[in-house]
Amino acid sequence: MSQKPQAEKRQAAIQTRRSPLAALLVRDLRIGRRIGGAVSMGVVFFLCLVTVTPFAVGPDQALLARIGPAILWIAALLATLLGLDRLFQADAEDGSLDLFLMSETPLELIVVVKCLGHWLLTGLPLVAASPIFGLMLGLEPAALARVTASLLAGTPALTLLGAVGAALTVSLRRGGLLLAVLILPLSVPVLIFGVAAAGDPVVGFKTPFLILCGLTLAAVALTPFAAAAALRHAGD
Amino acid sequence: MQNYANPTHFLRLVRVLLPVTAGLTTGLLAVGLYLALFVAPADYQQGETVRIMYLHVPSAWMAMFVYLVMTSAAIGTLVFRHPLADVAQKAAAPLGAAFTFLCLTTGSLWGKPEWGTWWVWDARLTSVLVLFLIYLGIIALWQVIEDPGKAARLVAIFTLVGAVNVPIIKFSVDWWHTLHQPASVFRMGGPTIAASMLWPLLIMAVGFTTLFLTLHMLAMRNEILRRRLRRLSMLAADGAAPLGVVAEPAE
Amino acid sequence: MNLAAPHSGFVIAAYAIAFVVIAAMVIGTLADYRSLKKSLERIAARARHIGDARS
Amino acid sequence: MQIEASALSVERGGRVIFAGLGFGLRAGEALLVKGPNGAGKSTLLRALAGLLPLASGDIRITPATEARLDHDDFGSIRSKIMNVIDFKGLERDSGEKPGSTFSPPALAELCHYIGHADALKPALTLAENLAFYAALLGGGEIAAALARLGLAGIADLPAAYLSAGQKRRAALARLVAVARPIWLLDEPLTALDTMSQTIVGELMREHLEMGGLIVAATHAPLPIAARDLVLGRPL
Repeated sequence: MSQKPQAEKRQAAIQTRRSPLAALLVRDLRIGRRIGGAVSMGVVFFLCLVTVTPFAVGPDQALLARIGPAILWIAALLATLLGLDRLFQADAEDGSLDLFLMSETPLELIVVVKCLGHWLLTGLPLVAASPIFGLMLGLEPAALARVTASLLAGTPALTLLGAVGAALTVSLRRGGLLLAVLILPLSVPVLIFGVAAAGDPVVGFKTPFLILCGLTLAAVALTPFAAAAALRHAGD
Repeated sequence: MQNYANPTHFLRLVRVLLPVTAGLTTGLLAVGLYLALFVAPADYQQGETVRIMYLHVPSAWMAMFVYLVMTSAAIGTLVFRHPLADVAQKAAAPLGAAFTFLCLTTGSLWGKPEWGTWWVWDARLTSVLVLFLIYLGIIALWQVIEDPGKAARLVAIFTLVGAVNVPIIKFSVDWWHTLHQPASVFRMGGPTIAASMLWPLLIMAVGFTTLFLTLHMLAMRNEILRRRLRRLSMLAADGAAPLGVVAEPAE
Repeated sequence: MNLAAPHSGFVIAAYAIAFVVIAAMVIGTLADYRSLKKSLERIAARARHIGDARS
Repeated sequence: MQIEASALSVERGGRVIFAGLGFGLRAGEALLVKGPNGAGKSTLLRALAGLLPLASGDIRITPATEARLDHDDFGSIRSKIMNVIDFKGLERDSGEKPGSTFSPPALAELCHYIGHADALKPALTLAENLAFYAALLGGGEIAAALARLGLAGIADLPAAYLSAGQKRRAALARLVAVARPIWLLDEPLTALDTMSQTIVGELMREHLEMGGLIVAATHAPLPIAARDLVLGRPL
């Protein structure tokens, strides 16, 4: 960062310590692993939604196989958004957020790393579980692969969008429902292209999948700024 | 512009402008309604139902226009920290939601005779429905955050996120719609429209716009008074409401 | 406007709803204004009262 | 280095917490913020830390003058202070303009803030908690910091099992682990026993001797020489 000769001594010191962002990722993953519930709860909720849907639409195998990708996507959407309200709240309550703000690391990057940690803990297990749940809905192997790929590409965008809602509702005690109300309309594009990539026979896989990847990239590029701005204003 | 940052100046401006816009609105809507209901011809395809268009299209226009107003107010809040910007933003949200609701219900009433069902997942209606949900989210966010200054900044951020998202939603809903309903459905309005229909439509649209401006000014005035009341109540609760405070304009 | 036309009921309903929504907006805003004015006057009277008591 | 704060005022929720507040603080000096509950002590510290927006006023940080630098022998913290300033590229313009102004975010990077919350994650051990903050806030030796506050023996226990006093000491260990010139301490001695209070007192004195600055809000007297800033009731 600095080109001054005096800074060279510092450089050695910097290299011996971990970068702040890596330390944050390790910390979040460690907390997730120790508490445990975070990882399994999302998948269990996902399973519950997949289980409940056939009771609503009937046990017709053909119908379930046809709407299976949509069911998996709705379940992933809800499982992602409902687990997000604590993303920044825990840090805001115990004072860690204040220290994030006082770090030299930009808050935007901290937001991205928090989202990455959360996605690894909750989004990735959903993606990994989706082929198994897809089998329960009678999906073909090709459809299973498409659903899994589309969830892999799309769930990061959902986590990032949800992070904006989590940052906006960080100071509210019961912000979970409001988060969903705020973010569900905004996640319509991801849902449309995700489901289309997952299982639309007409349009094929490539076009919607590429658009889905574009949406995720756009979310990576834009939402951290909104979430960080909201976090800066939430303190007062 | 900075001059009107002072709410007292703004309230004075409202007193001057209000009769003008209110009168303009009444006139425009009266003429527009007359033209729409009695002068404009019935459509050869849709019959009398086409007259719903004179409500539906202006309210769809307002749904977008109000969001545009809120987006500029959000920029005013976040970038310029203009004290009236968050008042404008808060006052606009329920009005935008009302116009959007009107757009949806008139669309539904138009759809029943035309399409045979009360609701069709038509691309335009669906986009407007998502916009309606965003309005409701904004109103909910205003309601749950107690401190108006903080609420204003958070709502402004959400409004901007929504503003970036609305075109993407529009694009994806259009894409989704062509995917699922390739058959051509008759759309309201359209590029070619007879002058006898265009004039009532334009007049109604302008009338709706001035109606919004009038209501927006009234709602902003209410919001300024509400904040003044809040401040005075807080002073009274502190046991420190000196005589002069009441005469002092709100900040 | 031909009232006897097949779907004129829908047209009337649409205009009625528009009337109700717009009237609700106008009346709601004006009622809000009146109640705010009243509250402000009450708090002003209160402040005067306290001021009288002090002097 | 010195802090010059003038005409500070903070509003929260339309309520003026304090207005027209100013103070100056030079290297090696401490300021004790006093006042009744609700006078805005914590608010002032949070505003200085850049965690709350100022309604008006500004905070200036001036690096130490050349003369002062020549005479002082460089303690480790002092050299770090200068490094931080150097790192921010402030020394560059100090030639023509001695009083460079920090914007609040940069100021936040020079400060330690110890608030009411200890910012410890119950699932992580003390050492893990501190190592994370050391990495986040700018690096340093955590073993020495833990030893200094008498936490070396329990460093591998999850924070959930610690007493309030131990948690407080763990938060204060950040001050030792990461060198930052300005300490903003909100009730630093809460929940501490007499012995820990003595240790913290020593830490503060050392920090001041090395040219650091302390702004502390407290009801209890601090074991250091400090000027007082008394806040009254708002309005």
